[in-house]
Amino acid sequence: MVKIEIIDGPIPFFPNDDSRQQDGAELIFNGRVRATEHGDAITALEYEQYEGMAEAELTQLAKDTCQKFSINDIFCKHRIGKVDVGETSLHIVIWSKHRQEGIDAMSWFIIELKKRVPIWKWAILGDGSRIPSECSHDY
Amino acid sequence: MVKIEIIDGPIPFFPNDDSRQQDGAELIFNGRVRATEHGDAITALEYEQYEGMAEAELTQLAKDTCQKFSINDIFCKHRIGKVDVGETSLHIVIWSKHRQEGIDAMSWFIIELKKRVPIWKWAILGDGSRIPSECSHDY
Amino acid sequence: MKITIKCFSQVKYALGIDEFVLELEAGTMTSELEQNIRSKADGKLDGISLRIAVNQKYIPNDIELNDGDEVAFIPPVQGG
Amino acid sequence: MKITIKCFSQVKYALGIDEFVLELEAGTMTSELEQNIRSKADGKLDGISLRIAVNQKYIPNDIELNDGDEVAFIPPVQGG
Repeated sequence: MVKIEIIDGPIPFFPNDDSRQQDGAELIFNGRVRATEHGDAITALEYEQYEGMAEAELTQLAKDTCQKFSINDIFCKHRIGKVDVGETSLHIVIWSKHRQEGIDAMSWFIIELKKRVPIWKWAILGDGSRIPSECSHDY
Repeated sequence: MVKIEIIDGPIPFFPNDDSRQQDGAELIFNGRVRATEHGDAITALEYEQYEGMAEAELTQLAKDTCQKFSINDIFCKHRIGKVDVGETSLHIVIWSKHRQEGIDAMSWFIIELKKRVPIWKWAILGDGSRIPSECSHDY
Repeated sequence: MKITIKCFSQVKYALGIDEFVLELEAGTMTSELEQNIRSKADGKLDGISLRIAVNQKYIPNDIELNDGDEVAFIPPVQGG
Repeated sequence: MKITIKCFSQVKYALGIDEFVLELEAGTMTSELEQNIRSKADGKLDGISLRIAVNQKYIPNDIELNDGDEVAFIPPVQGG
């Protein structure tokens, strides 16, 4: 099963669930905002999405991941809007019978997310200015 | 930094921490008890440890993992005693700057744990009997 | 025909706008629209690869646009 | 000399005991003690590989035991 959410505000993590019978491995990835982005100090990132398409692509990607790997479920929340340093922008949980499938699926899911899901980062600098991430300052 | 705990009873997960500045990737693994063990239905597993040595080996392994991989911190809790189906027996959190190092470290840590940390499983069957896991019934 | 252009990230930064509507001749191709957009950006999109989404789906090849289409020129994505 | 034997998992199951103390001759080697333990198990440990820990550390080679040592014959571990 696949569950996808795009959230404007802090991510409530998926709650603990002790009722699963066949999932020996639960793997969780939290992507967090670091205080430096390509060497520049930042105070926050602001995530922008292509509304509609971002969620559709993320849902399709989760389904593709379930097809490609022997996993049971994948849940994912991606935050948009301003995310302060230290906070979670991406929360993924994968359940599988054995851990190796879950690890491989997680790795692939994130690589693909970074290729195809239309979400972008703006860096918010110390002086409050806002630039597309990975652009140089003098752009 | 390394934090290791062996716990007789439900595992309290490490709490969320939004104060980290340089950890872009937080990877969490929860090993859970499945309802079948080598094809046999079970109601629970009972984990047995070599008291003292299990914690010492786990601590050394965590330190080895920090040496071998570019990660910042590794925290691990291993439960002993009776663990019902669905519950978490192993809880690991690894923080790293980038996700790939965290994924590689997690994978290696679990492989090594399963080689050297003196902890064993007893299967508790439907009739209440208790056998070392991976022993056949007629043993 | 009317085509809605959605702008994100570096495209938005270069053009200074979120979204706008262009009146185009019937039969206009996505590649022609891309040239149009790149020229509006006045060099600020040079060296930036853009994938094209029509009606919220990536298109693998150059296609003909239809009246009412929503088009986005997608700079390298950065989710995660 | 007195040696404490700790038993876990299949060793505990085979011998039916958690821990016991043996009185051994000075100079006894770990390999000799392993033979002693395996024979006590009456075939139940046949085919089960055992690593040896002395005073809670794995030993890579056969060593001479000392009075007061704690020895465990460690069947394949199963943490996780």
